[in-house]
Amino acid sequence: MSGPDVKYAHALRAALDRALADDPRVVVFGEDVAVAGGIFGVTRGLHATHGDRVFDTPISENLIVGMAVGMAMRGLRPVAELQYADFVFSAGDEVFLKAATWRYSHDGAVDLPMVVRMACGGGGFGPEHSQCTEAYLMHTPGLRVAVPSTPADAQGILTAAIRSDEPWFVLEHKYLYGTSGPVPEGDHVAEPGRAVIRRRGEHVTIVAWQDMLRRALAAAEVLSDDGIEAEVLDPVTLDPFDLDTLVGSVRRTGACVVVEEAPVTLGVGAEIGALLMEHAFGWLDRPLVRLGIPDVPVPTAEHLVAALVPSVDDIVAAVRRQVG
Amino acid sequence: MSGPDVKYAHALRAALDRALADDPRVVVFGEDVAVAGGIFGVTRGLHATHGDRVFDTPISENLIVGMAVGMAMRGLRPVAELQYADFVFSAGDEVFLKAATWRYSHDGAVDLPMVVRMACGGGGFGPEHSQCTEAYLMHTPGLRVAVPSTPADAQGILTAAIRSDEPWFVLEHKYLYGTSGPVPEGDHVAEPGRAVIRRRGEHVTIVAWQDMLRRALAAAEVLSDDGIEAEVLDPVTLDPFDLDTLVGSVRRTGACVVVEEAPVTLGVGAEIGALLMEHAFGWLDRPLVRLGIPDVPVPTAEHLVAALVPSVDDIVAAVRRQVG
Amino acid sequence: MLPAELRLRILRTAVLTRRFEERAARLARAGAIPAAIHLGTGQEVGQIAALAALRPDDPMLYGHRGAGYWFARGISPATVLADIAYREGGTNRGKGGVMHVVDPARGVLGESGTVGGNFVLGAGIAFADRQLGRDTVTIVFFGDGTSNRGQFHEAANFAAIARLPLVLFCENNGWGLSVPASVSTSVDDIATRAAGYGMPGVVVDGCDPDAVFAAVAAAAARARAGGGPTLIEAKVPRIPAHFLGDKEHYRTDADRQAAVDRDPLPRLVADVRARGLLDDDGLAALEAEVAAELDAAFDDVLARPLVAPATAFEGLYP
Amino acid sequence: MLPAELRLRILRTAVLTRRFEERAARLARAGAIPAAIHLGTGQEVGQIAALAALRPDDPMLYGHRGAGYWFARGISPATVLADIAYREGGTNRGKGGVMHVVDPARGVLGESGTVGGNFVLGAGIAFADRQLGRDTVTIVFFGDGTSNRGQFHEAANFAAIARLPLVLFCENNGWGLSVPASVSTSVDDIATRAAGYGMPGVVVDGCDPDAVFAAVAAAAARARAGGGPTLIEAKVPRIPAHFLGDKEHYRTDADRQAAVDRDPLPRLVADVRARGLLDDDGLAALEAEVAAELDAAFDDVLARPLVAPATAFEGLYP
Ligand SMILES: Cc1ncc(C[n+]2csc(CCOP(=O)(O)OP(=O)(O)O)c2C)c(N)n1
Ligand SMILES: Cc1ncc(C[n+]2csc(CCOP(=O)(O)OP(=O)(O)O)c2C)c(N)n1
Ligand SMILES: [Mg+2]
Ligand SMILES: [Mg+2]
Repeated sequence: MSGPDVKYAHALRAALDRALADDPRVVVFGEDVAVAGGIFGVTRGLHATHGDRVFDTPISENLIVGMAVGMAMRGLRPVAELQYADFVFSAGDEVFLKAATWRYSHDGAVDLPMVVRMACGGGGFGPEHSQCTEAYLMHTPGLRVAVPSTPADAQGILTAAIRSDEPWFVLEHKYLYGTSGPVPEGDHVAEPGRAVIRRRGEHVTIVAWQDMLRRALAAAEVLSDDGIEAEVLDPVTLDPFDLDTLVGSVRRTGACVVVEEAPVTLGVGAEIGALLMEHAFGWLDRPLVRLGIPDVPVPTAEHLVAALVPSVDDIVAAVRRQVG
Repeated sequence: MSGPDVKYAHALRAALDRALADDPRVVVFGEDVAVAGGIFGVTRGLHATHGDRVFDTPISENLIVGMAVGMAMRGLRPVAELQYADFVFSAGDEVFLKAATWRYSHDGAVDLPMVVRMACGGGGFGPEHSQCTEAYLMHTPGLRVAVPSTPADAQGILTAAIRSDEPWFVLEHKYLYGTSGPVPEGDHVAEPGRAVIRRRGEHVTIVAWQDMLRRALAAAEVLSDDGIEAEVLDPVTLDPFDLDTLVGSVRRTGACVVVEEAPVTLGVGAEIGALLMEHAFGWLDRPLVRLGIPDVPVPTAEHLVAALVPSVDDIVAAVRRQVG
Repeated sequence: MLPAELRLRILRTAVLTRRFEERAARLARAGAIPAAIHLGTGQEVGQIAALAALRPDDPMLYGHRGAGYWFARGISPATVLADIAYREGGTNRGKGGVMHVVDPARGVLGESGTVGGNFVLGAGIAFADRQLGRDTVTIVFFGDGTSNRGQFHEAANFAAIARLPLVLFCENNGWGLSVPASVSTSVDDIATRAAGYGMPGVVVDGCDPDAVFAAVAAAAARARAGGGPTLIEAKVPRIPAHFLGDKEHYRTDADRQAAVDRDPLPRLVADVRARGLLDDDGLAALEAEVAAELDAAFDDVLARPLVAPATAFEGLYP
Repeated sequence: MLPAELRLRILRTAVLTRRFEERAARLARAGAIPAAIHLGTGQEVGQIAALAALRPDDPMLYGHRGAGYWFARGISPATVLADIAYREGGTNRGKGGVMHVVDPARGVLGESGTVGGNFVLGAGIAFADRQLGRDTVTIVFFGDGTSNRGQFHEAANFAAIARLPLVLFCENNGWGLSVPASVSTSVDDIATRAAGYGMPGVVVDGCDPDAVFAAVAAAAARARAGGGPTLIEAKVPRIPAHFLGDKEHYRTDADRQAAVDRDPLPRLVADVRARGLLDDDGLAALEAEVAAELDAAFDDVLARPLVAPATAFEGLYP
């Protein structure tokens, strides 16, 4: 990946800015996205550049997502923001029963080219502002789900989502907004459903994304000192999910650890485990290990969150136990 | 199980009736539950017997569940009805962000002795009135989830849920309301977290509940004619989940098929697969097989639903492929 | 006052709707077609008059009560029946059945399965059309019971702020399934809630096509001119049970009879007769014509195969 | 008119709140404690006066703005600081932090993290207490921005129907984070929405403790007598930024200054002085007493350890 270093938040903004400039059908809206530029600063400046196509809504989450569905039906390409990924439940009817089913219920009479962006994860925000809700979305047929981890993917996947005719939910991790990385110049679009091997290794496959990907990569360095070479796989999108790259990696390594920032029970790791049983059973030397939040909500205090969310040490220890 | 034959719907009603009679803190409410007795007839007669403690609400799902949470905080024991299990999303904020987190956020300062009952599954109702939403609930720390399959369990688990100090979500299957089975007389309470082996067998463990349990049992009879003896396990509750009984069964049989009426991806079967990897890896002769709805919404036409939901034949074929 | 031709067109569509629903209910009761129908008997005249006041391409999200919405937009009885009966030639091929009849070219955009979902979708539709330079007015139909969902509030507030070209058309039939409006709704007239959003709220007799037409025409003109949304509440009778299998144990005979007495169809027939627009022969001819159309449609559709099971796998994504 | 003793109590609690928040903000800006605080500067007098009109055990769901709600109910500054700073001795041991201070014996029941969740929970609380034979009145605090969530509608409608003993207390500070009420809310006075539910709606100057007290006392008396809910809208200034890190790029200096000019605390101080209830010495003594209390509380709490990490695993179930 070459290109200048860009912050994750700025890469997202660049995707929005370009989409607004290129396509008059794109509108960007949500709470505090216009004049304030978003509570995490992603949309800063867009209202000044693009005027009323970037607008603030009332605190009405059902409206925000429902309006996106209605707009998309008629040919706009809405990009809505929910301030926190937990709020998919505040707009539950519209997310899980409208965006997911509308096209199917009406046998494809209309497409839903819509995107919902939202911030997930982290600590200090409490049980209703911290959740990584990707598993709920992934269990729902009809929704596309992205969990970009790098600025390049943030920009590329958001761009792809906006250009897609399908309803996309893009989870942006709070702790990544300030991180930097190279982003290709020009019109950068990522292809959904393509996992990226972030690190090559032969002893174990670690699947992780967003903040857990950073920890997994750090853990892989520690493990490397012991002679354990972990392959680190970033799925980038969870729906579509790149089964081939996962299966290919695990068939090589024979072991898999999934690390996620969500409850273990029925977390994405459960699906990965089941997929590996179905597609890599004979190749698995040892059972899958799932690391995630033990089954409690996300507390507010950062140090309590730290006690729950897998750490670099937790990952190192789990891999050692598994591979060792 | 001995006792007179009772219909599933009547067994649920008996649980409500007794709870209302025994405990003045119990209230029963929801849309059309009072005078009409519920759209599936479960609450019929309760308003006449118990008066205003059984009452109708407006069409306001956020209110229905939110009120239950507020009532429970203050010492009532609300039993709310959502007409369809899909409507957990219509009350998404209250189900996933209030009932699930409130006790934890406030470090146990209040308990939430509440129950939400709802009808799930079946065909002819369309994508927003047919879903079996148990996987969403099971992924959520803080929610208890029951999927009773027999009249005895319906009565016993609902009774246990009402007496519990925890927030329970009880999924009632539409196709089971009219089915009959023995229910113990007197005060019948089931213990949550105890799976029931509905049929003994040594070749494969089939995990199924509600309408899929009926199909699994029918499939087991067909398979028996071929000399394949399936053990059929009914989890009864998904949270708490009876891991021991599952693992014990699969360690005996060496193979497992999960059958569910929900999308395969991140369905309950995914969790069972991951659990088996973690707890029965060495005992599994062959990979888990997941049967469920391929990843599309539930259509309206019954014959389309039938094309998606696992049938007796599908189960027979899957087991034969797996065990044969 | 409605021009004669339009009045007759409303009558014809109302008769078509009534007879269609009668046949469909008969077949459903006999088990020949699925029974997931909510009859619109007594509400169809208001529905059709409301749509007569809009352009044929104005976006609409309809309610769950009856076929009048679709016939008013020119969707054929055969098409609707095919959707009801899961046959080929409908609009949603068994995916949505009677709940999700759709025809975007005619502005027929669908219905939220969870009642009340329409409000927020409708706001988006109205916003989109204006943004895309279309001078349409979006209409959202909903029942009195449905008005108590939170989405009503969120959509009404935003529609008023953004001056969306939107008509919120409430069919208040006094019941939400088994619950009387007096039990579910804290005000007698839902239209009084409009003031809380700074939008006009109008109560009309939903059995009077002139009144309904005038109210919707005024709201649409206002909306098209940039004046923003209007809440119209049409008082209508609930003549049928909520759904086909509903025994209405919760309802008195007197209440049901009072609804029957308000039936707008005999009233409209008397009206066209009194105006000299149609005599007995004309009415008989109309009924005969409708019957012939329906005979043909029902025969045609019921001879068609069910949609193929494989269609269950199609339609989720482009 | 407020009795002298009560007026002084309100003043003392308001001063305690103001000084507490100033210290907490200073520490948070310095990184010594978490910064997840929304200051209540300028809204605390109204909050405290509202709660003074209720019984000390009347259930309350508070808003996110400030510590006044808790101090009005006698929760100590040390306890609140312990919650803010995740130390032992708070009410939620790091689970909920500043958002979920709780003390059921004092009627302090918590706050929905998603703003607006309070409405429907509050309806349940009011219902439960009545059902259980308690003659309490439940109060729900919320901001102008929050009033646009659907839960407001669902709860207001049901509260009116069921005549719940409920006071909906809106603190309209003209802003929902960065969005002015004029952009988010389609009416000037949120209280006008009350008519749409058939409940009284009252606008009061939220900087005038007499007016707030009188409005809440009347609403509570009405509610306790079975008369049902009331919507009270207190107009208050938004003096601070939305949250601590908020730079308020979206706001003009003039708007901020206008808010500062409405600060009710100097006004209350002038008032008690004019009434001869407190002279300069008395005020200095009050400030000194508060300072001493806060010195002690802050020293005490900040010397405590963080709650043990293992507490993260506790509290989900009984
Ligand atoms: C969110 C939601 N709640 C409940 C239902 C079930 N339901 C369908 S129609 C209906 C009654 C609607 O009443 P109203 O809006 O007055 O319309 P009417 O049937 O009287 O025309 C109910 C409760 C639903 N479909 N969606
Ligand atoms: C459902 C939901 N949406 C958005 C937020 C984020 N948020 C917290 S406070 C706030 C503004 C609230 O405005 P208002 O109700 O007027 O209260 P104020 O801050 O002005 O006191 C927002 C948008 C949230 N917590 N919950
Ligand atoms: Mg109605
Ligand atoms: Mg405000």
